[in-house]
Amino acid sequence: MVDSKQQWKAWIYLAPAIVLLLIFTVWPIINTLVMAFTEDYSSLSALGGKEFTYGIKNFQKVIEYKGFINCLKNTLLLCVLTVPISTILALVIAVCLNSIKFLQRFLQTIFFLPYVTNSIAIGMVFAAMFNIVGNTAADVQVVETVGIINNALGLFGIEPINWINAGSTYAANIAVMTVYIVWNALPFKILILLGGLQSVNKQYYDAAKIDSTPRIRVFTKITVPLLSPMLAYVVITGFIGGFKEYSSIVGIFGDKMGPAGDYGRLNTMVGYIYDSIKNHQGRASAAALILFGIIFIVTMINLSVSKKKTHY
Amino acid sequence: MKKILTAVCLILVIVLNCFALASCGDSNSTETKDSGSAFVPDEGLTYDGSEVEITFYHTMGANLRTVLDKYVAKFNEMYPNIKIVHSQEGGYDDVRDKISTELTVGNQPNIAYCYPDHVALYNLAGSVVTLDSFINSKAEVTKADGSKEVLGFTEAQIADFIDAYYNEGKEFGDGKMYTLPLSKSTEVLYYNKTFFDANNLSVPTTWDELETLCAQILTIDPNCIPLGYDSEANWFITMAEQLKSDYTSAEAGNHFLFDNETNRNFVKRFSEWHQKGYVTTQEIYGAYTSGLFVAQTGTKSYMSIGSSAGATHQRPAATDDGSYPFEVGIATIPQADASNKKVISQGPSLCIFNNASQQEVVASWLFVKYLTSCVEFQAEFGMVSGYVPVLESVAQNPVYAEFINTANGGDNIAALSAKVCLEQKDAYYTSPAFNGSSEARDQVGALLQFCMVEYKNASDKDAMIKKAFEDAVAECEYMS
Amino acid sequence: MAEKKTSKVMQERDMQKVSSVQKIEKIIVQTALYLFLGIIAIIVLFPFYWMLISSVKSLTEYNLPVPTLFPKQMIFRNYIDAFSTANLGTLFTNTVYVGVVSTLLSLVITVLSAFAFARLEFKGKNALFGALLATMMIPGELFTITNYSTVNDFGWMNTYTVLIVPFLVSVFYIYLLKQNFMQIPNELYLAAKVDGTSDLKYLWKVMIPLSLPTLISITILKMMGAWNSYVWPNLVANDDAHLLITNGLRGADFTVDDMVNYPVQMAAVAIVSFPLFLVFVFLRKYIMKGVSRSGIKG
Amino acid sequence: MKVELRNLTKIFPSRNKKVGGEVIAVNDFTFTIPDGTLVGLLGPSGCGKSTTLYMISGLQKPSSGQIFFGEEDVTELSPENRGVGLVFQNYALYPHMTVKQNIMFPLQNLKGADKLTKDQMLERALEAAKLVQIDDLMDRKPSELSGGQQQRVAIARALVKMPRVLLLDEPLSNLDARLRLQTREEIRRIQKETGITTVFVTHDQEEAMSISDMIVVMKTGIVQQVGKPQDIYDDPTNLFVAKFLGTPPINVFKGNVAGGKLYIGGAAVLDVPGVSDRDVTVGIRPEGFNLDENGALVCELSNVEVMGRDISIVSKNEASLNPVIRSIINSDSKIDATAKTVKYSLKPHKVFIFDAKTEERIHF
Repeated sequence: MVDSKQQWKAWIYLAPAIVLLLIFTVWPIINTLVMAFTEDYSSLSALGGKEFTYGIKNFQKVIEYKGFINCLKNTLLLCVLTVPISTILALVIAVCLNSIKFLQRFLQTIFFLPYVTNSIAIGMVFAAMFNIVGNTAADVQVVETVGIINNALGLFGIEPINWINAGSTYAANIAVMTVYIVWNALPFKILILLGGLQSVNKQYYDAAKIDSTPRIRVFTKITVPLLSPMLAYVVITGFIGGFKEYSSIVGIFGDKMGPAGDYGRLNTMVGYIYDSIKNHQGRASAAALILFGIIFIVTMINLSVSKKKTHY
Repeated sequence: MKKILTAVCLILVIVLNCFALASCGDSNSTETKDSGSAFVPDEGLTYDGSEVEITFYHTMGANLRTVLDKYVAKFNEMYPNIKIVHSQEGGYDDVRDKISTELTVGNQPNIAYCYPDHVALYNLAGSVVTLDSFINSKAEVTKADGSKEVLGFTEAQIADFIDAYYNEGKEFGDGKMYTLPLSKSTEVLYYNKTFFDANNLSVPTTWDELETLCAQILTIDPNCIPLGYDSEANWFITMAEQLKSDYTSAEAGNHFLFDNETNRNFVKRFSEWHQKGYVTTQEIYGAYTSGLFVAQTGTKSYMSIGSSAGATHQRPAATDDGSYPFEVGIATIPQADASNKKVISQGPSLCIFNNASQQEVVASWLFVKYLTSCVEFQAEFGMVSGYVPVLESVAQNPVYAEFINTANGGDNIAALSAKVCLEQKDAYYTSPAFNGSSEARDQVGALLQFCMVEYKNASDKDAMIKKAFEDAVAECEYMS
Repeated sequence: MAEKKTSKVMQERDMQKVSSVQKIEKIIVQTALYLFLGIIAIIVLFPFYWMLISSVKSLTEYNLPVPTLFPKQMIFRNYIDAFSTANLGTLFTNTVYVGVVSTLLSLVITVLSAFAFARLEFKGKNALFGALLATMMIPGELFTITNYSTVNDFGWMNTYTVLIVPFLVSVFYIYLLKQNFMQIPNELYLAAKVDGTSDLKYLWKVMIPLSLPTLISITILKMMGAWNSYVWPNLVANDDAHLLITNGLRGADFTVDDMVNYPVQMAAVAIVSFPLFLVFVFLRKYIMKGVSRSGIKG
Repeated sequence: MKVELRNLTKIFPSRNKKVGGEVIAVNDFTFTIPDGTLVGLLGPSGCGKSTTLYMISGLQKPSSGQIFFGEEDVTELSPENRGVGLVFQNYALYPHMTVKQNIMFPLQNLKGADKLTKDQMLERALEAAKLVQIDDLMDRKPSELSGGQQQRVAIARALVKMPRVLLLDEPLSNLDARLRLQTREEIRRIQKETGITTVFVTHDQEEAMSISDMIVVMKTGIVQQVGKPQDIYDDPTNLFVAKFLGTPPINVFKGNVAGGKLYIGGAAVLDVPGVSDRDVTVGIRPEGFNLDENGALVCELSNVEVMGRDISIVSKNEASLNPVIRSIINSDSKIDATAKTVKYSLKPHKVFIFDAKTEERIHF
């Protein structure tokens, strides 16, 4: 089939995309590589006429930085927590949505709402919901309000938890971030999975019904395997997105990336890149390449696992 | 998998090729220019009346833009060919980020709102115009009506600037003038005058007095936090200034000096205060300390240290009959040494960017000169913004004097705040500005906050504080 | 063979009982389903509710340490303020113009590329497609600086071009549409070849109609992008003539005496979100179809 | 297991919501399927045959009427508790499972006393696979099987749990012609071997005729005729049934009865004693014609096809309601293929007359 006519024709079809990609994607990537290997590169200093040497110092600087391990840990932890939780929850919600008739469209629209809303506004709302107002880290404590979430937990007899304020624990911070990120990730996943479910032939379910299959088994043995391509897609994009986590943390904790008293505690890889990009473009580029490497490896692992696990 | 691996190899090959090309290009294009040297305008340069367009980035809200427009019109009566295009670019950080990107392609504005550390950043690229030769220039400029003015400042004009504000423009370690102050604010102590009067409390002038006072207030209202402090960073820097201990210097390679005994001691002292429930900060408390101060129910504070420009937020909401639940008093913040007061100076200055067109630079200077030295503008801008004018003579401006005269702790609280600021004009200080000075500021704020929060759980409190200082210095070194 | 065993298996049950147990079970399951979905819906909706009530609060009430669940006083003026601080007419026209033009061009490019990847054979096809996918893994923030200097070199600052051209190609869309195209039987293409139909005509007459839902999904996503874009337009086209809606509203003056007037900002966010919400409600069907038809497969 | 349907009715709301109203898919269907028989539900698409099947399976609930398995009323019982096996038109094999997993799937759902060990399950699965002769394909995925093999897997899956009733929805429609012939014999064989009461749905009369013990012919939700295949063929109750059954299809003519004689196109072709004078529609099976020099039915000869044992004659007549008349004659008869006309006499038992208006059969 590969005749020369098709060859040049294909390239003509691809030409607009390739030209634009070369200019606006490939060239920046090359520039990034150059900056990453230009030691201590800073575009403003470069403008000021500073001369740079080439080498791997930027990478050393990134890796040696004590906050870097912290960024890496936060990024990994959030990925490992939020991707499975959001995927499973989205799956459950999609299956539930798919098995009701009354109000289905209405609920579907509601679950899509977070997708069309400005994340900054929602971050502010979440922060307010978890916020404890009071000097929580002092011996002499005066607490004004424990926040809506703690009020709700109080109904079940749970003592107020210091989620995001001064003196809060790392675990509590991560819990809040997990809730928020999951909340943010749900609509897209529900949309994809529900779309997948609706394209599954209904006869499989009828067949299972005829065979007296319990609901749980229908879910695990039929629904999940049939959805496995969508699930793989959702998980892989989830991981890629997870490694680029940044704005959701800004949403809750502000650009200091941590609770009062311990700024930077929740900083992530992209957070580090943003911190550096203002005046340390060399380091930022090196960090971006490291991040790309990690994402690449994880995606490869994901792909090979999903090749084994997804069906047909 | 194989597919993507091939792809990556492909990219790498392309990239390596380009890399070689790019590096060659870079090394060739290196100019023989000192790194980070400032731009100095030509001697004897003057505005020749040609048509120029000046862009000006700021953060002014709509009401301030109205004021600005009014004075741009007046400026244009003198210089009709200088067209001023100004735009609001979000907050101070947005202005900085936008300009530092624009500088890389030479697309920067002519004039911008700035903080000293922004200028230090721009200076890496050598893009900020030093103002000394303009200030001292005796060249003459012809106005539209044929009259002439001297391009530089007169002696009287320089003397009219409040010293500390004026000197802030020279804090860059090389003694050169880079910025001129536009409008300023500081920190003041807001207190609940009604409560103080009722309980016969006196306004604290020193930190020792404040400590005693806090204990006293807590006996009156056990469910309160006597003092709310807006900004840990300001607190730290001001304390270092008041105690004459080191904070930072503009000297290259020796910027971060704040890790010293005196500073560790006051950090420890304030951490203890926090633990005793004397004080909280906006970040630690989880809500605006002004909200705590004006609260009518629940937890309250009776003192609040915050920006003089935010006076209206420190006033409780008026009741239905238009009166206020309590009267607000404003005073200078407590001092280490009441006879040698020190209060921080903040608020925007103006800087001018280098440009290929010398006429644009000199025209920019004319506009900056106009804004900073025009008494009417300074007065009106101060009244609308809540910021303090930078000229001493504004106090004699009849409109502004009237404004100050009506000062009270209720409706005219902004005037009261301005009045207090004017009264303490000799107490202002500024900190050295260099690339990394904003990092130092962030770090000391975070450090004070960290210690206040961690104090409770730390087993060896001195070691904890010592480590926090060391970490903060290390972070500053890394980030600058 | 099975008759005997079957009867034993099936008839030992008390069928009447099974039937009523079944009914109860069904009711319980349905109730649980609605309860679960209801709770999740409330959790999902709460932040919206918060956004809406915040948008009608006064700044003072918004700043109260204990937030009120229902505003004491509804200040709808916040919406007027949000509107009036920005020149809304121009903002909407600009955004719609940029959105429509960039969507159309983007669709053309996406369709052509997806067709080449899905139907044509050429050397290095797989490697090229893999390379495209790999670019999706790079944090895009890094592109900004270089792209900024590129468009400046092109002299595109403060033009519609700079808002439209740099982001016309989306690897994600190409991927989505390619998957969709692959599901259209190759026989149709071969049949068209036999009939002497040109590629372009086949694309126009067969492929595009068959993948309409996906194309509509892409259109919507692209429009949403135009609606929500902020960082890039703010950098490259911030003059009044080219201001887009999000920039206009975000850049608008929400600060009062040094404090951000969050209620007005919330009102602005609500205004910006509303058209997107409407789009979803009315085109939900197509979005769902587009997603399910694209049949994303690993 | 005997299956009894009593006054079974299914009403769907009309799909066109604006018009409203409803569609009666199955109307008052009463029928008893004797134990161990193979019954074909036959009719054109939309006649309600699949709906009936789904009601027996429990996947659809009847609007009214009852279903009995033996003496037990299963009307309200959900499908999982009915113990039926259902083979779907598209087989609905789980694409992610191997043949073995597919067949074992129903067994793994058994609970309580019926629960099987893994070995028992394997044994049962293998037994079912052997029955449909796919025991050598156990580890393949459905996508690696041909249509016929998939069909067998689907049947094995339905059989493995030893259902009380086996239901097949258009079991042969997705197979090619050769496989179809083979598979229908297979179905017949499996049904005979297991003795499970089996109901299958088809629109192909040949298929239904060839393997069913009994046939139910349906049209627009109403049962037209129930009976053994040959009985229905030989004795259709109305024009629809007569037209629906038989290959080649029955030849239909416009005719009338006058004075005890049947006229087609003015020619008296048959004596029909006891039938009052009226307009009728006449159906003549292709094998109902005799070549007869003296035959009253004169047709214009178009074509002669020799099909081995038989010859098929295509001719035309003004009164014919079909475009052409097709007759099957024993090849012993001689016919001049070049002649302009052909003359037929008729075999009375292959001629059915129907009322022209009601299309009901008129016996003579």
